[in-house]
Amino acid sequence: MIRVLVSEAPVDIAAELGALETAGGGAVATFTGLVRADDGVGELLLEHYPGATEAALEKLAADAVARWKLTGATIVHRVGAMKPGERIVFVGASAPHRSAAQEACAFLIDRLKTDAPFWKRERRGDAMAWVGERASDHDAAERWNN
Amino acid sequence: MIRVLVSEAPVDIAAELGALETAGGGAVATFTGLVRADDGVGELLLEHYPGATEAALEKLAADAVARWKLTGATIVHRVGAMKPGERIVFVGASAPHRSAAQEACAFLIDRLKTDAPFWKRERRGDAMAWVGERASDHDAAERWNN
Amino acid sequence: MDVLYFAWVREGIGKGQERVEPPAEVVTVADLIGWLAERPGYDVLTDTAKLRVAVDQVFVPLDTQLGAAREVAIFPPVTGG
Amino acid sequence: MDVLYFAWVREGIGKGQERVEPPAEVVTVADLIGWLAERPGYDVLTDTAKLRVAVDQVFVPLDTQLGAAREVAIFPPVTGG
Repeated sequence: MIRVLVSEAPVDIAAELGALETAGGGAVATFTGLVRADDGVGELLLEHYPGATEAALEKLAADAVARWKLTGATIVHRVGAMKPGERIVFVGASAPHRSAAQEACAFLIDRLKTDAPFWKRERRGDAMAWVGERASDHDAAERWNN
Repeated sequence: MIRVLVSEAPVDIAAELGALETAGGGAVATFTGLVRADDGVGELLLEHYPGATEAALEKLAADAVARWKLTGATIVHRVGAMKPGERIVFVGASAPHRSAAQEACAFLIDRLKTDAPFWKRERRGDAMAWVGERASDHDAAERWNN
Repeated sequence: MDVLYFAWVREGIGKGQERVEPPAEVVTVADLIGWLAERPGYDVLTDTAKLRVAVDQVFVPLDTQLGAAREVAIFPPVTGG
Repeated sequence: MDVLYFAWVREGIGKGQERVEPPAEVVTVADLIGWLAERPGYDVLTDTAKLRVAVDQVFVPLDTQLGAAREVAIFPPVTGG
């Protein structure tokens, strides 16, 4: 099972987990990224490149399924305006054994951060600022280049 | 937040995830282990050592919180009789950054498998058999000994 | 050829998309950016070290040849997840 | 001292718990297991390589001294998760 969704709607995490659990295999690993509530951000706005985003995420999920022989891979990314505490991204992988599910899950989120065309903007009070890229994200993504 | 639960009741994964998401930090990693539906097991029975089990899991969660500076750690383990597809175990970690949450989550499940007094028995048709230990589980747990 | 702009590139130029007909000497993506940057109001394209591109929805280096590209997107480094 | 049995150790002995008063020469956990294994119906304790123990709910090696232990649990390798 490969599931990719880019949407303005909140992530339905129970439904996404349920789909991974019934995809087969006894191990499900997930990662959820939330708008941090503790650093003064009042609102997060996410812009993306329609069409190209979905294609990039589908390639990413297919790469993970092939590399770790997953039974399921899910990537759900929210776009538009979000409040602190809300989910930005959910990725998950299911497999017969836990190491495959966990490694694939880490791969999905690491690569998503460098390979998919999303841009974050933060509102703090009246000020809006585009978020800059982080070198550590590139390092994390690089480690999957065998 | 540290949450440990050993129970015969099914794991309420939405509630457990919700607690981790509100524990603070923007990153939540989880692992769920399910009774595999594909290897002929009709029922899984889980025995444990009441009192000692909870103490072992609480120590494990506290170790993870201290080592990765987590905002939350959750371990929920089911005991008693389970059917294929049902959740056996759920572990989760929340932290400000994803690598801490993901590493802590892997630590929790790896160590749980060697440090907590649970015993699995499988029913296949009319035959009941205790599950044997796996060397790979010991290797996985060892890697966290610095 | 359609050119798409995202994030602060879009904000700087003041539009998200336009159709352009670059001259024959525009061979690579970098040439295209340089040609666009000469226009009034396109200062945001001057510092190419801060820019990333996709040709027909695939991320590519700036020295990639345009060939028969139909859609070129110009944007800052991505920051999703 | 209370002795607890789990999994196939419990099944083999036919009970989950009993109170015992070992003699003075029983100093370590291994001594205790050897002393118990001499009883009829306790064959499951013969092969100590297959056994694990906890003293007062803490996992310990078999050569651990019993000291003032109040609760000793004997069981197979754990298989949770």
